[in-house]
Amino acid sequence: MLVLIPLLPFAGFVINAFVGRRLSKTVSGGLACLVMVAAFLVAAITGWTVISGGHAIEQTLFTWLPSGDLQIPFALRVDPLATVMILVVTGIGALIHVYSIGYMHEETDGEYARYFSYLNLFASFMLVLVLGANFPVMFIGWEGVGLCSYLLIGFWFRKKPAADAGKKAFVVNRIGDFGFILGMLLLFASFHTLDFQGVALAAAARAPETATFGLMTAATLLLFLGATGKSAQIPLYVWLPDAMEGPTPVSALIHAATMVTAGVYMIARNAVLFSHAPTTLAVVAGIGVATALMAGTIGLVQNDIKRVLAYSTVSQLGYMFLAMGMGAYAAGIFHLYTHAFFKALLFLGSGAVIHALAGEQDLRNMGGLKKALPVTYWTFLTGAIAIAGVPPLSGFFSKDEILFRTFTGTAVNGWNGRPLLWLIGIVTSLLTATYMFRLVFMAFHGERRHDAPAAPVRPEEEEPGAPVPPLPGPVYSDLPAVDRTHGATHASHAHEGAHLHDAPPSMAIPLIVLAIGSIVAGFIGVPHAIWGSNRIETFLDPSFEVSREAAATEPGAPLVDVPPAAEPHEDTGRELTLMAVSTGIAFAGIGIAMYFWLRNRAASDRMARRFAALHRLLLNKYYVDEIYDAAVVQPIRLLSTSGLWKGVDVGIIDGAVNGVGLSVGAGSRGLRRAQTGSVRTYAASLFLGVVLILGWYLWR
Amino acid sequence: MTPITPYHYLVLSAALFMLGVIGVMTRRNIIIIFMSIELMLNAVNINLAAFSQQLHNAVGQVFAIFVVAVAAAEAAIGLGIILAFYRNKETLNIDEMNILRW
Amino acid sequence: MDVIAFYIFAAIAVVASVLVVGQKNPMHSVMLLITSFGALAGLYVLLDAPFTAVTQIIIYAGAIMVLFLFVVMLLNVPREEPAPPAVSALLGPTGIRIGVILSLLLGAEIVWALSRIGLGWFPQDPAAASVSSVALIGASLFTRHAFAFEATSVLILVAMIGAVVLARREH
Amino acid sequence: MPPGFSSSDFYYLMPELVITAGALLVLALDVLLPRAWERVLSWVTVAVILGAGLALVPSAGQNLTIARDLVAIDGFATFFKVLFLVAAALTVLMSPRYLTLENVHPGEYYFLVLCATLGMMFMAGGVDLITLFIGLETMAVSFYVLTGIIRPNKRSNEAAIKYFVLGAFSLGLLLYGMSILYGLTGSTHLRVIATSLVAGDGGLLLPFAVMLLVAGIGFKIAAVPFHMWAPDVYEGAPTPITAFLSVGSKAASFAMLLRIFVAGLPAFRADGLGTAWGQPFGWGAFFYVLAVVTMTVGNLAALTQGNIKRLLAYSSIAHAGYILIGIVAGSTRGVSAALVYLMIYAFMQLGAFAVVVMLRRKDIIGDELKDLTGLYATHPGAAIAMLVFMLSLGGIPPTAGFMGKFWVFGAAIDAGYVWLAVIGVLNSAVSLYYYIRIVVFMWISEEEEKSAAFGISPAVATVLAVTLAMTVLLGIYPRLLFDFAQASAASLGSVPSLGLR
Repeated sequence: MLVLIPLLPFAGFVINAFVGRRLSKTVSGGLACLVMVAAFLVAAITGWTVISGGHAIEQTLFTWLPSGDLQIPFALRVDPLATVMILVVTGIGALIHVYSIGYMHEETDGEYARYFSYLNLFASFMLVLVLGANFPVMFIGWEGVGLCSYLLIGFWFRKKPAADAGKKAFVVNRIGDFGFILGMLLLFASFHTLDFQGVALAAAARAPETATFGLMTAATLLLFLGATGKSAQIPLYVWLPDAMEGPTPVSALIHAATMVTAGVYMIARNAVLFSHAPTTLAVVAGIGVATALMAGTIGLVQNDIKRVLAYSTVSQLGYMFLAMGMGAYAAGIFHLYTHAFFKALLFLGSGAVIHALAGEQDLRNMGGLKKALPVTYWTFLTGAIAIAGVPPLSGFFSKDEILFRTFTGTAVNGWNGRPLLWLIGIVTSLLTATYMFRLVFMAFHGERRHDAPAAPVRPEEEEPGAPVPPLPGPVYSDLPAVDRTHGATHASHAHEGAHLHDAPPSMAIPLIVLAIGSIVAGFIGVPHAIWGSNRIETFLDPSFEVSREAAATEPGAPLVDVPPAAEPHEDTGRELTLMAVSTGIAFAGIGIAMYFWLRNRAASDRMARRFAALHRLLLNKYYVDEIYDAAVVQPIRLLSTSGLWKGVDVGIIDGAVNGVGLSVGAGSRGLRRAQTGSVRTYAASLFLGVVLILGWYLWR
Repeated sequence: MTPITPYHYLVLSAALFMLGVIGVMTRRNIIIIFMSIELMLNAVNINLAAFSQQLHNAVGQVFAIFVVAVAAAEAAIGLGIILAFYRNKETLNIDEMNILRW
Repeated sequence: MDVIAFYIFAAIAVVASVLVVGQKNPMHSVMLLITSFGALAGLYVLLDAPFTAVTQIIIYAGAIMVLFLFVVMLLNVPREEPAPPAVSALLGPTGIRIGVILSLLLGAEIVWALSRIGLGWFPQDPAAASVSSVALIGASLFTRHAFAFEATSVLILVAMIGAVVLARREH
Repeated sequence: MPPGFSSSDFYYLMPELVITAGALLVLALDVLLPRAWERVLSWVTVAVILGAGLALVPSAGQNLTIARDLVAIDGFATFFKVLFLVAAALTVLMSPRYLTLENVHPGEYYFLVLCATLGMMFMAGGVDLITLFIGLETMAVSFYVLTGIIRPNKRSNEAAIKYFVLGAFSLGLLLYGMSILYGLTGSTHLRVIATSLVAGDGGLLLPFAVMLLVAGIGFKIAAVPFHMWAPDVYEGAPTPITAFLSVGSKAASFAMLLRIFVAGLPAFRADGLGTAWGQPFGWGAFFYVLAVVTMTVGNLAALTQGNIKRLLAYSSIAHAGYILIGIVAGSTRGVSAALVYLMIYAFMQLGAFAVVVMLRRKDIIGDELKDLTGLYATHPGAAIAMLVFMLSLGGIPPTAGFMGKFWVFGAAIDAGYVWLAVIGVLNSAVSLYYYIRIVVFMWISEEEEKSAAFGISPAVATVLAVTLAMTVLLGIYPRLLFDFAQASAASLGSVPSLGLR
């Protein structure tokens, strides 16, 4: 039963991948949606069983990694935490599949099928990630979604930025995976199990590493490195904004609602382990809140509609990590869940705008779309209100819960920085409301504009004029560069200005459904302070403790209690105050946006001029790419050009990640130069090995 | 005069071995390189025969005979390869073998 | 007597080998190599290994070196050719110098290794009989090492077929 | 009956005998059959290999030595023989069309493939230095000829010469090491060597000999810095031979390495004379360094390659590094991890090369990355198979490659070599980059000029199907392989004595 959930999308992938080119768009798209809906139904039934039964369902398919006493089964498990996730993945996934039918209709049959096969494959892997009962099974999904994300970002691989973005995402995620695998191996070596429950039990049997830097701290830090890669946190967040080069529904599904939350999910999944490593939790909280603030400020000045949303995603993910770091796992997952609704909605809405404007993504070239695109406008507005945190929409409840928990929890490692974290959170909340409504006002209100300076055409980057050996650059650079943007295909329809059309039904319906979701999704988590019952928290909490049945089977293991979550009933008064503050902040943010970008646009320009340095700093994303470039790329380039590889022209590459690629590439080329083709060189190398090893031995 | 011990033979064989290695490393003519390799194999045989005598153990000589057999097989194949190469490129210069590189 | 014979044969072998490596003309190298092998055969006799000595003369100096001679004459390239233009610093004289340095380094290491062990270190088995008899070696080859012997026949067959495959002219 | 043998010897030597007889049969058929019947030869060869596989059945579960203590029939040998036979059969299956295109005479080709397999089997079974080295030479000489078998092709010639000269050079080093080992112990039998050698014996001569053995075998497994022949030879050799070389020859050399070092020189794993970087000094430390350098150099050099065969050559160098990790770990678990890795590697590597073989067309050599362009459009099945092989080589679950890496790194961590595992993980992270590059090329569709469609011969399709199935199957259900490898690793070094000296 459980296995059906990932298997259904996988079947869709197989059919679309192998025979998709021969199917018409209706069939291949319809099939892809159908399997997702079916998966959603199965997930719903499963979820209902979990909710009503109150305990986890487990299905072991077979023993996967057997070796003596170490058995790792291929097992799937649904507990409350996983229930929430599978519902989000299949539900929102199905909606986005439906949306894609309309959005991608310009593609050729083959490309269309390819797109849907990737999308189905992604859903399948994401479900494996969520359902896996142990680390290796989760890792299958973890790697799989990364692969799909990479394929989908580079879907229009003839577009150079898309290809570069795919490459960047790939490399950054490999750094994260490196941490994940090492963390996993470390746990395996010390706990001799990789089952999540087993790890939780083993961790619970140890004393929390409060002041010491021990095994669990090391393992959790490594796992967290993996999470920062997948969930775009400092310092590995740089790939996500670039990932917006992919098709918009992909941004909605993978880079907003599901895949990027995998890091959060993974931490929540190992809540007991992380709770026993307070140092890591402090790091998680710090990174989370720093990322939230930084991405929020960058989002304030970006002009590309999708990039604003991308930074907003990074920022909201920061909130979730803040919750994880505070030990408020349920609150974090609650936010993950509501965020999936409104962020998917916002992305799909922006997709509808881009679709209507024939590929235009620059906010400065928008405006006044309210009348032409009513459905898009109203749904988008709903999403914006939800993310801004205006009650009673969903974003308010989840965000408020995180901020409340941040403010009230116990001290971390003896350091009580909670008020500070809360303050930063509140500031970020203000920023969120501001940049979201800036976006709404710039895109939908006022008059249609064409302000954007023409994008400077980047000179065609030439292949390094290498001497003898052909030096294909990294992954994509030696592909034929054919410009075929989404916009270009739309432009042929000449939607220019006169008759903008609103989203077609296949796109409108998902928008409306998601808008409704964004409004009501929060009601399952209404806090006690305002006469709610916070059902989601009571539902999720068992997932974050050592399961009683599992503990019972291991009599020797003393139960060390997880630090108790703060009692929600205690300070109703304080909670209400905080709630009022954050509501006020949300309205303040909207007000600021209204002042600068609706009433008085000149003021915003004045502000930009007055704080020109700050504005430039934000516009250039804190120069992080440039800093990485200066710190990593340039020294290496200097080294590599100065002497050793003088003849090798080094390509012009931007960004830190590419810097790593560059240094590695230079090393690679150096090694190739050593491969002279001369037998004598080879014999010398062989002999060098002999002399060195013997010399080493004798020297000792 | 000190009697001859395996030590002397070891020194001799090491000398021949080094000469062979130097030949491989410095010469351009494939046939001479090949002869240098034969020199290395003979150094091995000296070792084996010397040890065999020292240990009163026939295995060393048997080993040496196998080495000779293998050397013969290698010579046949090696010269065949050299011949085939020469037919294509009209050279025995090992430095001109450089289609395959980088 | 033995001592003098050893030094004479060893000197011949080493000098001839130096000349093999140092010769410009491959033909001379072949001749010198045969000389060196002859000297080695003498050493085998000193080492109580008459059968190995005979093998050395018949197979090595006789068969294998004649094959070399044959190829050298067939291809008729008497002189070492000049180096082609170097495409990399690792080719050309630098490369050769590196090779020589490496070889000398290994030589130094071997000398060091040898200097650390005593002359009489090697284990001895006084109970065993002398191994000089051809019969003993024959018995060893055909009983104890019969498997390896048979396996060698496959090797020789491969070499034969391989040589035919490689040297055959296209038709 | 020859005095060296008994009848049970023949019983257990049946696989070798079948292969020898089969090789002669192929040679005879080649002369007797008319030209038009050439295609039959490949099927005869496959049948011979299958027959040898059947003849291997009695060896299962045995643990004894035969032929006067020269050959072991144990789980270890059986494991490798299975691997060689599988590799040989798949190599033969991917050859026929390639041979026709290259105008190579098939009779000698199949004969030599069988003889190379025979040599490998000697290497897996040999417990005596002489047997091992005769096996090694049988294999090597066959490969020298096979590499250069496309006589009119300059690349093939050059590859053969390079392989031969360097191979003979490394043989010289190996034999010199073996001769010293003999001098120190008075025997060529590994068990006698193991029992009579104590750490510290022979002063500096023992490490000298060990180092020469490391170099000689390191050459065959293409470990850095003894690896430089590999890219050139892999590129120049006929593609099916490249596949066989990178799988069979490498596995056989690893078998020999394990035999010599684990079964023959356990005392020198750590010689008790001190430590280097916290590790006891000995061949364990040598291989530690080799593993690190091999992985790193192999992966780095592969990054900028444009030729698929060269790229796979560097990748295969890197994989030798991963396998060495298992050997450094040294425990039964480490050795069994190395065996598992070798088997998995065989399937994925052969599969990848089968795709390259498929790309060889009339006027297209098909070994450049660009030749892969549009493969997904023309041959989606082959492209998806290649995708799986690449993911597997890169170590992505749930493919078999992940299993292999997981077990090797796990064994290393278990044995306390945490940093080695870290470097390994880092390397496999880097390696995925160039594997994905291959995939990217396949997925580009060229609408303008549709690359001329070319057929896949049923034989190559079979190879792809088998390797793909095994790559997936061993990733999802590796239990049988693990058990097999574990039993095989346990049998290494536990060969019962016959009291011979």
